[in-house]
Amino acid sequence: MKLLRADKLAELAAALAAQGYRIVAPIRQGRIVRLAEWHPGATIETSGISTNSVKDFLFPRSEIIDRYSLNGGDFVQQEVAPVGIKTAVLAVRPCDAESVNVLDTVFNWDSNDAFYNARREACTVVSLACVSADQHCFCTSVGGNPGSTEGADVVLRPAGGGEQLILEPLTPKGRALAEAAGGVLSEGEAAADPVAEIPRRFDLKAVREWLAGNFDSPLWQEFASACLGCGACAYACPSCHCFDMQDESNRKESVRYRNWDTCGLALFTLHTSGHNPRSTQMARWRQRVMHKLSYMPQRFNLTACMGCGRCSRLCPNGLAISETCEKIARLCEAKHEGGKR
Amino acid sequence: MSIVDSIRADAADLLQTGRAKLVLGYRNRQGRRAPILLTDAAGADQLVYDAECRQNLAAYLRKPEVRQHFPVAVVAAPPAMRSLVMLAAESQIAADSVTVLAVGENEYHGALDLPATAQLLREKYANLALPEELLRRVREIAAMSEEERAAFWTEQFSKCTRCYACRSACPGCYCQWCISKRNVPQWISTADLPHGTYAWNITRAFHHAGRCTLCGACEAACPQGLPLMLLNAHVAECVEKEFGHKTGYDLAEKPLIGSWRTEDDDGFVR
Amino acid sequence: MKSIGYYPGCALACSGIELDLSIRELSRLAEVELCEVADWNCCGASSAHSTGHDLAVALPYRVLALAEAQGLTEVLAPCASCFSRLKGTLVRLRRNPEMLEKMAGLTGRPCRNSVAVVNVLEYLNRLLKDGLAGKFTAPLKGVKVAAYYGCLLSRGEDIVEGDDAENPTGMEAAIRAAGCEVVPWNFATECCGGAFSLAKPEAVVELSAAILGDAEQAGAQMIVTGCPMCHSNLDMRQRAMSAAGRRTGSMPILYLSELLGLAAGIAPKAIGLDRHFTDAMSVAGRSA
Amino acid sequence: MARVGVFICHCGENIARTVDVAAAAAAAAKFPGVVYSVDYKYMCSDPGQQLIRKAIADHKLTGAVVAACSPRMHENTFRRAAAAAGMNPYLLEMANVREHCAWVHSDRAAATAKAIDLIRVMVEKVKRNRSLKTITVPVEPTAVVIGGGIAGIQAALDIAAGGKQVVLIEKSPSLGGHMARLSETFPTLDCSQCILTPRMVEAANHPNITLMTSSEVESVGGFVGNFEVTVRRKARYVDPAKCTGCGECWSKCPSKNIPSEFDAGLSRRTAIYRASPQAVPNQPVIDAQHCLMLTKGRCGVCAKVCPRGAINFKDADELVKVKAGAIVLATGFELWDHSAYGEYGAGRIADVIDGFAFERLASASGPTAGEIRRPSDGAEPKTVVFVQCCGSRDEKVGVKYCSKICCMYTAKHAMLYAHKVHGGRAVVFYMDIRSAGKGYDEFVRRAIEKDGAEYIRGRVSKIYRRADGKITVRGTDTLAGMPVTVEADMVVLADAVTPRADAQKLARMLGVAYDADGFFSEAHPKLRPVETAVAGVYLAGACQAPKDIPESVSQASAAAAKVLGLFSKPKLEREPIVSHVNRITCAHCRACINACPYKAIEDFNILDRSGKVLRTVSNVNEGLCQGCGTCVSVCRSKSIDLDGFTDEQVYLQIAALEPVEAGAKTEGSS
Amino acid sequence: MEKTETITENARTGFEPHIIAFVCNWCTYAGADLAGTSRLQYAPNVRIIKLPCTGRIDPLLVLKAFQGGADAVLVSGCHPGDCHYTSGNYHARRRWSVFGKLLAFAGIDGRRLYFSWVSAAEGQKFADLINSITKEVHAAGPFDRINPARRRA
Repeated sequence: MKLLRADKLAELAAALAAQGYRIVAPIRQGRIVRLAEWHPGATIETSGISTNSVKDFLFPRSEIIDRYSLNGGDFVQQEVAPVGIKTAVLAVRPCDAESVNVLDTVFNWDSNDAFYNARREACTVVSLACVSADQHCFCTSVGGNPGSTEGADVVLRPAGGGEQLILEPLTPKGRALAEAAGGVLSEGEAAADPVAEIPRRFDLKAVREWLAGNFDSPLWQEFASACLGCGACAYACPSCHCFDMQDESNRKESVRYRNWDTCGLALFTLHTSGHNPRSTQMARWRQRVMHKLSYMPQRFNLTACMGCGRCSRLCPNGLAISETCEKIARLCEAKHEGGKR
Repeated sequence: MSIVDSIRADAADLLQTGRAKLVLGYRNRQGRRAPILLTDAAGADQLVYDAECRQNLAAYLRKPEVRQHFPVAVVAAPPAMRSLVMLAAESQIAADSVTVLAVGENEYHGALDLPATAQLLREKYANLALPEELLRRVREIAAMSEEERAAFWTEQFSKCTRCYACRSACPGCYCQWCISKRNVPQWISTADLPHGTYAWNITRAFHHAGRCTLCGACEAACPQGLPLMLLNAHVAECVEKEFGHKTGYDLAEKPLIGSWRTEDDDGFVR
Repeated sequence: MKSIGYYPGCALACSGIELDLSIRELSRLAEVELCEVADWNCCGASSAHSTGHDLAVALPYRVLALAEAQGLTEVLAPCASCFSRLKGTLVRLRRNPEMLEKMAGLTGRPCRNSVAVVNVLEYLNRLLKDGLAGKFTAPLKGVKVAAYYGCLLSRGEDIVEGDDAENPTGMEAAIRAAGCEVVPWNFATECCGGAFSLAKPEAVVELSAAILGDAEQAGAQMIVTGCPMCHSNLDMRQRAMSAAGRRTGSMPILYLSELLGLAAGIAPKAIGLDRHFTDAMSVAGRSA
Repeated sequence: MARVGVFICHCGENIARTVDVAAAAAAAAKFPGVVYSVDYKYMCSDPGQQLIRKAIADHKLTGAVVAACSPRMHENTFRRAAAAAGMNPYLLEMANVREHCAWVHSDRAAATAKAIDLIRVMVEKVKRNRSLKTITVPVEPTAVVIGGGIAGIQAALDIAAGGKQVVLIEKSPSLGGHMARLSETFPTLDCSQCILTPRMVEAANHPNITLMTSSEVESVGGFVGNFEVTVRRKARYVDPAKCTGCGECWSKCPSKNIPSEFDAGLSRRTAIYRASPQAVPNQPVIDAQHCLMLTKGRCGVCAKVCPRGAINFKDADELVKVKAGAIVLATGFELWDHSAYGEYGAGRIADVIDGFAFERLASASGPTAGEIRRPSDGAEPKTVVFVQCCGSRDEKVGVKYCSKICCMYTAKHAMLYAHKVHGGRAVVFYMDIRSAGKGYDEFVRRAIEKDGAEYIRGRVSKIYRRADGKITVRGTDTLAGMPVTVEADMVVLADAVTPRADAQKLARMLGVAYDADGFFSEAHPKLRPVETAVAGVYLAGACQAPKDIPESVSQASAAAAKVLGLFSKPKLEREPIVSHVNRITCAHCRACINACPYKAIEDFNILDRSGKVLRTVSNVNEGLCQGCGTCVSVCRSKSIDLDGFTDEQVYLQIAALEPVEAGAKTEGSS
Repeated sequence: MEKTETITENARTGFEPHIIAFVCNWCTYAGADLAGTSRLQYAPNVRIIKLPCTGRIDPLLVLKAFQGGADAVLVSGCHPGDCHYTSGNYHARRRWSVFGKLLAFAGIDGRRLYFSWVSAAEGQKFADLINSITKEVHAAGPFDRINPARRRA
């Protein structure tokens, strides 16, 4: 099997860069670790989880998707070609890799999003199995696991107590990357370290059942009470994918931006009339939970929560889908017990 | 009785006697502090308080769900107390709709009404010192060359994802219709390109000139770690120096931007 | 025991010694310790400010600096001229910090300008307020007194800070406390001739005579003043006045402190009442 | 979709010389929304305006931009032309390509480029212009005149003569003010009362004038055209309807020893009294402080003797509300209190009196029936010293200005004294003689040359009374360079003219500004001397600055003319440049309310059907808003906007200036 | 004099500053008119946008101007005490005092934002002001940090 010394990640990056890859990896910036473009000299963080996710490089915060030039009164549409830069995303968490499936699905279920796909095709995802986790991680509760290879082109598995990394290509893209890595990798044998213990916090099935029947439950008020309505969770979430389109023009041209947007913000569903079908933060928070754990499964048989725990790490006010689900699960158990007796 | 016990006791009492229908406090969540909204005295023992409690709970007073529960009680440290006084001065809360569970620098001042809170602030917390480190960095940046400063902020603002966590965490950001939501005309682009992020962050800072109580909630809330307090602290220093203006000490305070004196600084005028 | 800085100046050692004696006696009675400014120098009155600006400030500055260094917060300057020089300097320095530095350089003594200067009227009124009046054993019942202020105790209001220069009243309460009656008259702020005492004595005779005349017409039996210069002009020149045919008769001229001393029952000689040119001892006789 | 017409003026050669007008017209024709673009030699000429009118009609224009001179020059001209063609005048804007372009640049290319930019800016603006209607505010054609002195009387009579209603409010029981107390007036020496009394009576009897004596303004609300003035009518205890002014009451009143205000304390009056025999209305009032009945509850003599039963001890103050379209302030002045001058005896010397006291002594109707007698002993003063500038021009006592009238009335006093006390000696100390005015200097010369007043140029340093009763006045003669001492029997001090002590309270009620000395401030010292900065409030007489009678009267008439002008139309027209609040988005932080210089923004409660307050927001009073737009800038959520200069318009104007090269660099995606 | 200097500089740098002036209707606009009627020559780089009063001029206008490629912005109104609306300029002065310091701290230096009092009588002052600002901006060079169009280049 292909091996790589854990402290040689940077060399791998360098080798790939030499082969024309743009390298994206977890890099410390001040008090946070972000997935960012790697430049020689930068250390790649292998522990913990980045603030942002792979999403940023497949579906950027803002992109121009249309452009018109103005000439006197008349508009002339200009071609905006989707651009996919050959990119290797290194050492992302398995939950991040998994999230790519969700994005692939939503950007291709009715029409195919050329801009997304261009980037997606040019992108090779190299995940790094988790040997440790924090109290916010709950992938095991939403059908994932710390050693998952879902959505990854290559998986790195720590071995020899973190001394080594086992590099296992999973897809053609992955093999291509392994090729490109060339000399940095060595052949050999090693036993993968055990993956992290992540206790299962709730029974997803039970939660889904509850959600299906409790759109109007008064509990939502309590779940959402501390939410002040920002987009921190959604923008950090690897699978949140809502966007808004804005036209901006100057005298020469008009450009159409596709910008992230989120159901957490009041403006998201506001009608021109002034009416807002989701008029309270409760309704917005409920939408977020429902969308990930009820609607997406119904529509695509996909759970749109990877259990990465970013939302609960970043929420200024300590909200967390996991906590909500735990509460729901406890309710169900209680009911169940009640049923037995 | 410890500070936490006192807070719990007062919270329970206020809820029992109906002097508050809701208590805004802090709870423990996975080793961190998170806001909790209590309506039942029974839950009072969940309340905690320590230096980790960074959220400025005054921000919740703009939530319709919270306003339905007026009168409310709010656990507040001096900066948050100032926010409450500022909100009253800007007619966002009526003096009788809020009780303050006033936590000082390692002492508890009890359940106060807003006038008493303002007085407490004037008497005991007239000069709240900012962290040395923060002030040092403000000086540092002020001392930079134009180019260095420009580079510094361009880099900082480039991280902004426009999630508005700073806005939602700030009690001063109570506009139902934030300028960043206006799209006719769209003064502030929602794109995260420099023109959008710059306009947003500068405008945010300016809209808090003379209103910011330097509680730090915005910076603590920012997932991208933008040093928003540098802007806030700089502006606060300027307005105190130039106009002797310090917000949040007087229920009848006039807004800094929106009032004037003939002897105001003229130095920069050509 | 209370205490206050004390700057006697030149006059109180000679021509104005009665002022010095009576103030010390009253202070002893009121249990206020007078801490003399060690190594004090001339305040520069009447000559320095006609010689050089810096000198005019430097001399009083040094006194203030010494007092400050000595840890004093207040200095009593009984002589009206000294008071006006010290207080004037203090105010000037307060308005002009550069001057403060310059003086520190000139005199080699830094000074924060923290010392307050008190004049004789302020001081005596303070003693009365603090209970001296209660100690009066021999009030001079019904004696008619003309309160004479002259110039330096009330002129330059922005410096003196208090009394109305044109219509001063600073002595009246004290005089009444001594049991006397204050007569309304016209020349309370009239010029006595001041420093012309030596240069142009005939002018002094002229002016001072007018003052005595008006007091007499108003029915005053004595004139009370706070300024050694005024005192000497009014007291010492009376013989010259009669010689010049300006007026006859004599009018006792007392320092306010002397009057209070008498009222407090202090021995007349102890406060120097016997040292006047024009008989004042007779006044003592009036006190019961 | 907007249909804008652009009209570029050559202004003869003025613009065309430096700006390629044809090129500009061609460029403008390509602007989005422009359907017609033309250049012409003189747009402001008749054919030029004709061309605009025609284009508006032919091309169904929704907006027009005239690129020509400064709008300060011709905006009205062109807007009228637009209106004539049936277009709302506020849909036409001007681009200033002459003053701001052609005249200040020589480089033709640069100037042309700039002109095109300036035109584009206005095209973008005009596209978003709204049709505006001039705001009309109903005007209540009643004027309130505050102050019943000569200025107030004159203003009231002139307004009444113009056929409008006037409410004349006087604090004291009688009209007439200070002028009624004067003996004779300079420079003609005609008897003050003889000329004033008829005017007082006329004012009292005029059908259009409602007289309210013993009354004071309590509060003022509203704005130009629609003030509501609350007046406190003080209790008089005498029923004016019943009283005939027969005099039985005051001749019998037992408390007789009250110093008469009217006679400057030189005579005594009773507790029920008339200010003077010539008082208007000629009915007594009871002075509650001194009336035995009202103080001790026993007496009531007046009630017993009154044949008409007019006395009513139960009378009480009442508050009367008056609706008015305009307010004239004529509150007059008062004399500075010379007791602040210790060197002049601190007010303690009985025979040192002020000008009014002397007027009363000299007045035929005064306490001495016109004989000059000194107050202390009634003796005839053989020597009188008059001191000018008593307080005036003395910063130390806070009166740095010249009181203006003293030179003249002192000369008059000296003259009257000479006429009444033959062989008497009048000495006048003065700083300067300021006798500018028709016949004024001649008058002063006459006092000196004919009536032998001794004028000494210099200040008086000291005034004191000797035991023998003589008053010594000591001063300098700066012309002779000698100190002088005058032995006088009486001294008359020409005290400074100061604003009424309570004037500032009134000013704050009205929002009228007052200067450092406390006199009311005019809107503009040269061009709007009778208006205040508050629309609908005007000034008359000495409440604005020291004035003599002729000046007060002429300003009063001027104020009356302003009021009649305002009242000439039933409605008041105003530029429709006012701001509006977006009630949906207003967060009610009250920043605009605090910032508005005109107090034009107030709280507004949004109620549900049951009348319950749902939200409170800001609301602009169009009548008060002057359109500065300060509120827009202080509004963080931009929930308030200014017509004619809306955020959207300004935004597009800025965008219209974006250099095209910038746009050209925009290839490639982010 | 000023004028010729600016021209020669243009020739050298080839850079033409783009300056937007927000002026009040009553003082500075009239002052600019006077400069015109007096035929005072000044640099053609400024574009005036008229508002009723400096009190109306919001920092957002300035930010937008910069986004729109302005190399500098001038805000100008009545001298203190002369405001047609009594206090609009006082409000503006405080606003710009604060905003200017904020901008400078955030890396937009004084050579980009100018604030001045120009009365209706100060045509000469207006002309001189425009010339000196144009010169300073020449020295400072183009400003495109927050201009999206130029950024995307």
